[in-house]
Order: sequence, then C-alpha cells, then structure tokens
Amino acid sequence: MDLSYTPAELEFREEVRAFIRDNLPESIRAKAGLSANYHGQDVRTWHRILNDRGWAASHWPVEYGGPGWSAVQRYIFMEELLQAPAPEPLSFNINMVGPVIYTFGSAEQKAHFLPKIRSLDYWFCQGFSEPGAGSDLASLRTAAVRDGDDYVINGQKIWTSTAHEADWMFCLARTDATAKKQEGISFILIDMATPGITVRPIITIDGEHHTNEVFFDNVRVPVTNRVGEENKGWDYAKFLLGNERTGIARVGLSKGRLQRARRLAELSEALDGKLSDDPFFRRRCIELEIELKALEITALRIIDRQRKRNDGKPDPASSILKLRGAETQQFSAELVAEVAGPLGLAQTHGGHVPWQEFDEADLTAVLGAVPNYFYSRAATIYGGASEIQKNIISKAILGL
Amino acid sequence: MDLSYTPAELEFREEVRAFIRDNLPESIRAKAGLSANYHGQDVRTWHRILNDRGWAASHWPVEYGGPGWSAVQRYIFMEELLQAPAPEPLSFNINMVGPVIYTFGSAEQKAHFLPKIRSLDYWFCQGFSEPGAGSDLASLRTAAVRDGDDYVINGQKIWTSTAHEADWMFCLARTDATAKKQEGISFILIDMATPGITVRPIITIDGEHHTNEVFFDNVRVPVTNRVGEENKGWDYAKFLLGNERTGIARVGLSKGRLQRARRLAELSEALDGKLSDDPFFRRRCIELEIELKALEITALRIIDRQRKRNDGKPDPASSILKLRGAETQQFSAELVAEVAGPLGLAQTHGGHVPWQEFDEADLTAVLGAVPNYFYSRAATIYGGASEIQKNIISKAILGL
Amino acid sequence: MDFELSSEQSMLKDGVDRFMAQRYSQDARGRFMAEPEGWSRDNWRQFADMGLLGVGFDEALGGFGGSMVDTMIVTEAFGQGLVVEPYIGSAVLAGGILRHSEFAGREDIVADFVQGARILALAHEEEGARYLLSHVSTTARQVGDRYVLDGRKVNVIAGDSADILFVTARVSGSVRDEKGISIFAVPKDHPGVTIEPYLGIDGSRHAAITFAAAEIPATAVIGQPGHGFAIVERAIGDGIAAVCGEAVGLMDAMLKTVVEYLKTRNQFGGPLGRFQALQHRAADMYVATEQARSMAIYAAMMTSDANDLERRRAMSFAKVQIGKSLHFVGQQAVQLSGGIGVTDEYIVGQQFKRSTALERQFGDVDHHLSLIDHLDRRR
Amino acid sequence: MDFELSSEQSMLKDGVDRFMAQRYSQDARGRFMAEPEGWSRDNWRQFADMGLLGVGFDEALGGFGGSMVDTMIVTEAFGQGLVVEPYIGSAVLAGGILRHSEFAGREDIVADFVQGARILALAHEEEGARYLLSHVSTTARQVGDRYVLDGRKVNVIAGDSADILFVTARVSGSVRDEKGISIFAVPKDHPGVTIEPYLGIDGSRHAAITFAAAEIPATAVIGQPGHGFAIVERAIGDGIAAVCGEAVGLMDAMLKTVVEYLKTRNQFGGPLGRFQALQHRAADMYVATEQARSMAIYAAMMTSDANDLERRRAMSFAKVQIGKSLHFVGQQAVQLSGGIGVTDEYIVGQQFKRSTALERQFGDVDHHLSLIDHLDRRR
Repeated sequence: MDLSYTPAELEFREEVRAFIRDNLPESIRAKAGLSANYHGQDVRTWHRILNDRGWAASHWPVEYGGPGWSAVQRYIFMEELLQAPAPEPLSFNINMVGPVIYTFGSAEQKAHFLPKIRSLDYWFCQGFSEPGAGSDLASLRTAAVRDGDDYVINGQKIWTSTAHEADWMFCLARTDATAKKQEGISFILIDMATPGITVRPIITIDGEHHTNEVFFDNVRVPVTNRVGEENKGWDYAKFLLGNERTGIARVGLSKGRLQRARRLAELSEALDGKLSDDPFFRRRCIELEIELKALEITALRIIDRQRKRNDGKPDPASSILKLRGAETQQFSAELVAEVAGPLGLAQTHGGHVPWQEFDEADLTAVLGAVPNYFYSRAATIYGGASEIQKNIISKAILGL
Repeated sequence: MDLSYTPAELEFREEVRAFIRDNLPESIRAKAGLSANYHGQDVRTWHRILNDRGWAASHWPVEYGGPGWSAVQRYIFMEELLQAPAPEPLSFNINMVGPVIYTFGSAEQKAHFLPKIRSLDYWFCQGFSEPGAGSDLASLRTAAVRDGDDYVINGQKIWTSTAHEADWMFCLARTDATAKKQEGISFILIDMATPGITVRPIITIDGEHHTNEVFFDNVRVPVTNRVGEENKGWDYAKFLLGNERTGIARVGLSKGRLQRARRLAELSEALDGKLSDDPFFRRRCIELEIELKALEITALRIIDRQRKRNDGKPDPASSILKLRGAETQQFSAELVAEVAGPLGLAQTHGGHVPWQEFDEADLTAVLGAVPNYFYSRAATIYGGASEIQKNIISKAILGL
Repeated sequence: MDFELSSEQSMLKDGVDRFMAQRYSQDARGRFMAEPEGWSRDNWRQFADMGLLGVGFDEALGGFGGSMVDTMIVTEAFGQGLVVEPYIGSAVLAGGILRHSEFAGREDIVADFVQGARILALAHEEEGARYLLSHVSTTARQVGDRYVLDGRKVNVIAGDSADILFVTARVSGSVRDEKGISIFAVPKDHPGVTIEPYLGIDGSRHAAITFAAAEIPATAVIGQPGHGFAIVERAIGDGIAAVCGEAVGLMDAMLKTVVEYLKTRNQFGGPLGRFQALQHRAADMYVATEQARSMAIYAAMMTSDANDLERRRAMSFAKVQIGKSLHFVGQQAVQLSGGIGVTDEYIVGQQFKRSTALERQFGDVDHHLSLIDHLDRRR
Repeated sequence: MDFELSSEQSMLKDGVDRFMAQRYSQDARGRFMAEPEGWSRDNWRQFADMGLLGVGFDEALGGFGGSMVDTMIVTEAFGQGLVVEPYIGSAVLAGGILRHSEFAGREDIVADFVQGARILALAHEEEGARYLLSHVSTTARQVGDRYVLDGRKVNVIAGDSADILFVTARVSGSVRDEKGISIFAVPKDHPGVTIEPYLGIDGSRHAAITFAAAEIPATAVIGQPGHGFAIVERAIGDGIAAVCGEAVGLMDAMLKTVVEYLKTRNQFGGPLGRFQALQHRAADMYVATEQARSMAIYAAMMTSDANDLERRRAMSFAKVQIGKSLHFVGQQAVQLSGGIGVTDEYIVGQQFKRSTALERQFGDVDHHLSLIDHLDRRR
C-alpha cells in the first residue's frame, strides 16, 4: 500500500501544469473560475489545443486517439485542469458518447464520428431527460418510429445542456411502445440541423443560458445513426452513466474555490480585523480542506480498485464521489459567496455594477460569487440526484 | 399578541422558585442534574412535598386535586423544576394514568385510585412496549383472556421504566385476538404484587437501572381493573400519549445543562487559556441558547393554541417539541460531556475514581457527564422516535 | 402572555392578504419589476389607502399607532408574495429614523409619508462595512453653518426613488467608532449627490449614492450631532424584525410550493411525496419555519425593549435563527423541486434568491453570532 | 500509488481476522474484561506467537520491520471486535517511545516486548492537560546522579500491568512548554510510585500513577534530557494512526450490525430496512466510514513524514475526520437500533461507548481543528 505518487507520476503532473500554464489562452484564464460554466467558444478553443497535444480523450484506447494514460494519470490530468482552473474537454463527447461509439458502434460510426468527436468538430449534447422523466429516466416517452430507412422522432427533451452550442445530440428514444419501461429504448445520434428540431433556452437561477428544452416534430433520422442494437439503448445508457465516474468528485474545482475564498477573505473586514484572521472563517476553510483530502483519497482508492477489477462495470462506491463531491462543490461555492458578503448582492449579468473599492481582478472575483452559489445547487440534482445516490448505496452496497 | 409574562405570571414564577429553594431537600439538590434520572426515593420524597403543597397534579381538574392553574402557569412550574433542577412529579402517575382514569374510569376507580396516584402512594409504571412492538405499538401481543371475573394475562413487556419501583402498572393487553391491530386492545391496571409477574432489570448504556422487562405468567387481574370499555384501550392510549405534550421539549433541562457546561468550562484549560474563553465553545453555547429560546417560544405558542382550541385532542405541532426538544437535550448533554473532556473518560458507577484536581462539587459535575450523554441518546428513541415525529408532521400537518 | 392577533390586527392581516391574492400573481410581479423604478407606484398608493404606510408610526406622529407586530403582519404577507416595493427600506428603515429621533419638521414628513406623498430612504451602508453598523467612512466636515459631505453609500433601498435621503456621515472619530456619526436629511436632486441605481441578485432595486463635496445645511442634522448611531441602531433593529417577518412569509410560501410539488409530481410510478426521505425533509423544513416564526415574534416584541444590550442581543438572536432557517428551507426547496428548482422562471428559484438576500440583509449568521459574543463580553 | 496490500500484509490480515473470529465473541470479551488486569494474558501470548507485537519495530531493533500500515491492519481488526488488550497503549504508544529514541538497552526491551515477556506503558497524560501534548506538570528535580519525580499521571493504558513505565516529567520551563520535558524509564514497583487502576467509560482499563519523591537514576533518561517532547509527539502520532485504524474497524462493525438489524427487525408489517429515511441514514454511515478509511490510510502514510509541521498537521487532519465520522456513525448506530441500542448488554451500546472514547483519545475534533490553525499560523 502506498499513497504517494511515483516519481513518474509527479513528473507527469509537472508536465500537465507546465502545459496549462504555457498554453491556456489569457482570455480564458481571466474568466476562469468566475462563472459556473465557460462560454462555448472557450471550450472549443481549449479542447482543440488539448486535442492537438493528444490529450483531449484521456481515457480512450490509443487506437482511437487516447494518450494511453494510467487511471492515476487521468485523475492527475483532470484535477490539474479543475484546479488551474481551465475548461475540461467536453464531457458529452469524451466521457459519454465517444466510449459508447467505440464500444458498441459500427465500423462506419467509429470511422466517421470518433475523430470528429475527439476534435470537437462535432459538439454533442445529451438527450436523455424528459419533462415526465427526471431522476426516473426509464419512463421517457420520446418516440422513434421506423419508416423505411429512417426513424421519425417526436417528443420533447429537457435539461439539454449546451443544445444551443451542439452540432449533434445522442438521444434515447422509445422504439418499441409496447415494451416494459427499460426495454424498447434505442440510442440514436441526431444531427441538430435536421428539420423539425426546436431548441428553447432555459435560463437558470444564475441568470445564464446553460441548458435547454428540445422539441422534435417529425424529425427524420437515418436508421444507420442508431448505435448498437434496436431496443437495447438502456444498456448503453447505463454503460455511459457508469463510465469514468471517478472524476465526478471534482475535488480540484472545490480546491480552486477554497483558494479563492481565502484570497478574497484577505481583502474583507470582519468584526475584529480581516476576515482571513477570523477564527470561524479559518476553521471552516480547514474543515473543507480536510473533507477534500478525504474525498481525494477515496477517489484514488476507487480508481485503484476499478483498475484491478477491470470489468468495465460501474462501481457503486463511486456514488460516494458524486454525493460528497457535489456537496463539497456546493459548500465551496457557498464559502466564496459568504466571503463576498453584502458586496455579493449586486447582479452581475446585464446590469451596471457600481462597486469601486476593490481593484478590478478582486472585484470580478466578488461579483460572480453569488450566482455561482445559486447554480451550484444543481450539483446535487443533475446527473443522479443525491437521493438517488443514497438509494444506490443502500441497495447495491448495503443490500437494504 | 404579547409575548411577555403578565405581572401575575411573574409573581407566580417567583413563588415557585422560592418554594423550590426552601423545600427541595439538600440531599436531592446535591445530586440534581448529575445523573440522568433520580433515584426512586428522591422522586417519592419530592413528589410528596409537592403534593402537600397541592402542586403534584398541576393540570388535573380541581375536583381531583389539581391546583387550577392556567396552561402558562403549568409551563412555568415545569420549567422551574427542570431548571432548578429538581425531580418532576412522577409523569406516569400525573400525566399518564391519572388523566385516563379521571376521563374514562368508573366512579369507584376515581375514588380509589386518583388520591393514591396523586400522593404517589401508588407508583405506576407503563406497560405498553413489547419486544416485537417498539415504535409500532399496535402490534402488541400480550393477551388478557377473560375467565370469570378475572382476566388471565400472559405475555411480555419491555422498556418498562421504573417497574422495579412501581406498585402498579397500567398495561395494554389484547382482549380480542381476532380483531384488527388497533382494535381488541384493553387498558388494564395491574397490581405489581400479583403472583406470576417477574421483573427483570435492563441495564442501560449509562450503567444504570432505569428500565426493565416484565413477564406475565398466568397473572389474574379482576375485570374491575379495566379502565373504560373492553377493546377500546387503543383510544385511551392515544389520549394518554397526546395529553399534556407541551412539556416534552424540556427546555428547562437543557438550560440547566447549558449553565453547567459554561460553569465547568471556567475550570478547564483549552489551547489558548480557559475553555470558557474559547471562541468555538462560546459560539456553541450561544447557538444552543438561541435554539432554546426559539423552542421555548414555540412551546408557548402551542400551549396558547391548545388553550384556544380546547378540544382535548393532541396537536400534531407538538411533534416539533418532542423532536427538537429531544435533540437539544442530547446536544446539551453532549456539550457537558465535551467540556468534561478526557476527565470524563473514567467510569463513575461502582468504581474507584482517582481524580483529585477539582474540588468535590466540580469533580462530581465532570464525572456524570459522559454517562448522561450516553443515556441522552434515548431521548430521540423513547416516547415516539424522531422518525415517527417526522412521519406525523409530514402526514398530519403537511398532508404528504 | 397571548399570541392571538387583536381584532384590529386580524383586519390588517385580512386586508393585506386580500391585496396580495388580488394583485400579486407571479406575472404581475414581473410587470412591477419592469416598471421604471423597479416597483409599482400604483401599489404604493394602495399601501397608503390601506393604511399600511402609517402602521409603524404613533398616532401622535400622524400614524396609526401600530406596534412592530403590525409591521410584521404586513411584511409576512409581503414575503409570501415576494413584494418588490421598498416597504421595509422606506417605511421601516427610513421610518425608523423618524420614529427614534426628534427634529423640527418630523411630523410633516411622517404625514406626507403616510399618505404616500413622499418616498424615504436610508443611505447608511458602505462598501467596506461588511455588516458592521458603525462602519461610516463618509465624512461630514463642518464649514460655518453647513456640512460638506464626501463618500459613498451602497445597497440603498429605494435610493433612486426617494424624495428624502437620510444619510449617515462621520463628524469625528475613526471609521468603525460608534461615536461621531451624524444623520442628515438630504433632499432629492441635491447638488453634489449622484445616484446610480442597480439590481440586486434577487431582482430588487438598489442604488449606490456618491457625495462629492455636497453641502448640507446644519439644520438638516437629525438628533444630536455625532450621536446618530443610537438612532440608526434602533432603525436597523426595526428592520431586522420586519425582515424576520418577511422571511417567515417567504418560508411558508416555499414550503407550500414544495409540498404541492411533491404531491403532484409523479416519478417511479407515483407521486414523489410518497418517498419517506423527502417527507422527512419537508418535515424538517416545517420545523425550521416554525422555529423562525417564534423568533420573528420575539424580535418584534424586543424592538421596544429599552435596555440597549438586551435589545441588540435579542435582534441578533432572531437574525441567527432566521438566517439558519432560511438557509435550510431555501436550499431544500430547490433540492426537492429537482431540475425545475434551478431555473430562473420557476417561483422557487425566485424565492431562493430572495431568501439568500434576506440571509445577508443586516448581517449573516456568522456576523450576528460574533456580535452576540461581543455583547456578552460587555455584560 | 497503490492501495493493495502486499502478500505479507494480506497474510497478517488473514491471521488477525482468524484469531478474532475464533477467540473474540462478545461473551469471550466479557470474560477477558473480568480477568484481574481487565484483559487476557493468554491473548497477549497469542499476539506474541502471531508476531503482532513485533509489527511496529524495525528488524534492526528485533522487530519484523512492518510499516504503520501493518499496525493499522492489526488495530482495524481489533476495532471490529472491540479488543480490550492494551495493544495500542503498549505496542504503539510505549513502543513509539522505543522507535523514536535511542538509548542503551533499547534493543533488549524491544526483544522482550516482541516475545510478550514484558508489558510497557506510556505515563504521560495529566489531569489539567485537556489534550495538550506539551502539558507536563510532573517535575523531575536533579539531585546528584538522580532525579526526584513528583506529580500525577492519568489515563495510563496498561498502567497497572506494565513492567516498565515511560514517564514524562519536566526538568525546566513552565507547564505547557514543549521544551524541558524528559522521559524516564521507570520499572514496576519502584519506591515512591503508586499505581491506582480504574475503568474507563468503555470498560477499558486505565491507571492513575502518582510519583511522590520517587528517585530515578539519571541513567534512566531516554534521549536528550529536556528534549523528550519530540519523541512523545512521534509516539502519539503513531498512536493516532493506530486509533484511526481501530476506529475504521469499529465503524465497519457498527454499520454491519445496524444493516443486519434493519434487514431482520420487523415493524409496521415488514423489515425496518424498507424505510427510505433509514436506508439513507445507513448510506450516510457508509460514506462517513469510507471517508474515515481514506484518512486512516493517510495518517498511516504520514507517520513517517520527516517534516514535523506537515506530519503533525496530517495527524490532526486524520483525527478530525475520524472524530466526525465516529460521532455520526456511533450516534446513528444507536438511533437505528432503537430501544435495544441504549442497553448496556447489546453490542451496539458497547461499540458506541468505545467510539465515544476513541473520539476523545489523543484529542477531540475541536482540539485538533484549533491545533491545525495554530500550525498554519506558523507555516
């Protein structure tokens, strides 16, 4: 048992750090960490820089353009990105649809899609959730009816993040209306430019446009765009959701926010001197730091176990990472928002903001704080709500 | 709306305080608050002193020996006892079986039992819980089979607190084996000296003997000892459990413990000076004080509402008092135990304890602390577990 | 002891509730916020007609002689419907300056205010204050029979609508001293005063106000020069009680929305509300709301306590409990609403933003816990 | 990075687990506690036979060259079964004094200890210390070639069983200074030394030890006179890591008991375990246990870190996480067990008492959070 990074791993970390330092565009760096999500163009730019370096698809097999890293290297890479902070390679492409295609897709699909997915020539969004099917995904109703060589798709998706940026969607649709819930669903790739698709923005609580509703009105999609077998889409979705979940704790993101809170506290007056000297603030930071240390080691332990099991199945213990990871993301966002104090109460988007006292960099740091906190509440809802994670732990691990 | 006590109420509070100060025996005072429960003889002694003053049965109708107090006076009285601290009048007698008898009992039962219950000539214990029926009381199995003018009782009770002190038990037993769960249960008074009764101590986690198992082996009880109608016992039990629940928050008890924690902290060294100057300790005390203030006002609001509704039915909002009251009792017990620190780690019952540094009074205060904390864990389990209280709130108040 | 509303109070409550039911749908609220000042003058006139603007003033002052409990009845109903009009800022805070001071012309201002003829605002908060009431860096330099004001105020509710601004400025002492603060009544459009409106995170309207060598006549000083802190502290105390009332109304509304959602939203083959973990969460929200209600009543009662230390301590007690309850109820309202809870459109999102603002208004939980400890060390 | 046990470690774990399964039923444990010293000499001999007593010592010292991970493997298994033998007190704490110092005769003591021929104890804690390691009021006055010890030690594990006591006493400085502490090796039955055994709240055996003008030869000093603190700090650091392991085993056992209870206990017409609120509580206990396990590993790794500040900080980090996890898991284990959870007889009651003792051992959560802040201000 050995918790420390090997010299080779430490060297790799230095290489990643140096690359980020030298290649992350200044315009992206300036925004970094201030808003809850990056703008589409920033993601594209940085993703392509990483792809040029061969680092965009960190856990893909080498034959499809993966760098051939170990699980620990992948973890180091993601944490360095989050902590920098810099945008991650687009998760929909890299962690989600890509592995489904290289695992279950046809030779033609692999040849056509994988390079474009890796290079972000195709931006994919995920069409899973529906108005009647949030955490209960299997009750989805969007229908794909076979008509010659096409499916004709009708229905509605919701919480489709980045649909307004996307070129393609990977979508779950019901291809057998008579089958039981989880059966009769297929996994279909849809070109977002197809006639009959309407994207309607959903503005989230931070005032930003992250996500959308997507409506399908007789949208014709070639049957060759279905991945894998008809009516087996649920299996592919489960594979997708269980894939590479060790990064979901996003420890690096929370570490970055903790640093930001501590820096900001040095600029703020509390009842007795600087907030950074306030014993309660300091203790809260220490408690978060401890929580993050524990979470980081837990993530590494689960990576290690998965590497040894090597059966490709999701480890239910990764629910810990989603659960506690989301909570620490929220806690760290909240900490920054609390440090911002009354200065955080002004709206940042669209309006004129009259603060003067701080210099520009610090000021900007204060101003994104509360909207970030607002949007952080989504972390325990999206991607398997905390309640769902606890169900998984109590059933799959404890056998209750 | 007026939150303040009237001058008459304030005067009454002074009268109660003075009475306790002048009449609480020194031997009881010395033990007061240190152990989780008083010894039987202390309860008897003090209960009788209160009864001689006419104060033992504070909410009983005047015709049965009640003092004719308002709900607020009753609240003041109980809080002053808890905060003194001094033993309460025996709850089994005064809050539980007494009201059942004067509401549902026969004229003979009233005449015979009520004076002896009030004076504690009869000490009653409660025979409700059974091994297979904890929070799910209605599934009890102890059977009372009619045989001439007697019931013959067989079965087992558990968590029978003070059964080893008691002269009588009020007991729920199944008188109709064929009826549905809640039906077919009767409310029966049993002389503990009746042959066939075995009391077996249960030692609790604090090492003390508070509670028991009670076994019935063909115990013959006259049918005249049944209170109210046969097979209607469940209604009387519900009445009993809903009766006078506003005192269950036991705010005074927690207030007394908070005082004790603060006093003890003045004797303890922390990392930077006295523990009583430690900002974290101070803040924790303040937070408890705030919680207790809110709880106290909530209790008074519920009393006020019950007084106005005056329909004798339990108010589901009193679940707040049980829930938060139990939690603050635990929190305050825990606070004292934490102040005791490593000095609290020595056993207090039965063993030799070698501490020397503190003077005797302070020393005793340290030593009861951890066992009290242990036993305080029962507060969220007994008398309707916290989970049950939340079920009540979500169903009876929120309609979920 | 009596928690019942008097018949006058019941009438007041019925009236406000009726107004809210008739006028304050979520759509209507959006329209009010889109008006030039960020709120509706028409609603304000109705407040005047209903007598709400006079609730906080003694009859001797031309008001209707209500207690802080009456004010709380109003703000609780306003909290339920997320009212955007600057009632607390104008009637309670700026009104508090009038209630807790004496100066020539006070009765006239109150009379105008009660009729809805003048809007008032308190310009006190500054950028570096971080909740500390005595933080005043704006200076007032006496030159002959005038004072010259320099400095900057922020988060001023109704700052761009007010006819009269009550402005705190320092005549002596250092930035955080309680002594040396004066209050000035400054009329709208005064030379050297620049008012910049902006929106708060909850969509409410605020202003930053800059004083650049603004000359104010010495007659405009309210109370004893240099002794303004005691007046401001009382006014903010009233504000805390009013905000506690608003918070309780807001929590009631959040809980109601969530319970309704749990009853009607179907997932996994039945309503969400059948899941015990969610039921218990809702029960916890209920308990937090009731504990907050108790402390709002406590705050309302204690605003009139003459003992400075006890009153300030009580206000901080209330703000701590209210802050904790808001935090829990607000976050859980979002969580239990699922995806829709984090959208800007859904009412819970709006409520959560408001609850976040209220958590901070007049000081967050940490600030007031530290303040209590400071006061306790003085006792 | 590698979290796998080596084959030697797997063998060690299998051996200890087998011992526990065969020897350490709840009944057997009761009998061990009833023995004169409060634990079983027979078990101790088996520890020696299994090589457990040499796990913590380098081969050069006559041990088996295990790392702190090996010790943790042992204490984790011991935690699962609530072992009462003074393994941590003797092998880890007193053993730590041997590991982190150099003095004549050290090898002999280790050799005897490893064979089970001598019991060791560390007599360091005092009544007023309240977790502060440097608190030593026991004095050692040098008189010629002897030291005269006066003072009192408490909570000494195995204090009444030990053949050799390692005693800290102050040769200079004031009560809480890190400088000026010496360590003395004092044999059993030494004149002027009174040993009073007593039981801890968890039923474990402790002793208070009084020194009344006890004369100790200067040759009994371990390490440099006055520089004992660094040695004690390392030994306690080892103790923290060992206790973290024990705590993880204990939490595993509590969770297992509770889950079994929820599956088999029927209420309201079915097993308790079907209630979602209880399922989620159990899930939270699992998460708390796993987070603790991660920090126990971290503590074990960091015991050998040469940077004093980083090592001490890491030990405090681990103790904070372990303390919080123990607190939650222990309390919830009782709560989910219902009435039987608060009885003295049921295993959960015993486990809860032990978890409460472990929360405090070597400092509670508050103490270590303050300590980290102290260390951070030094960085």
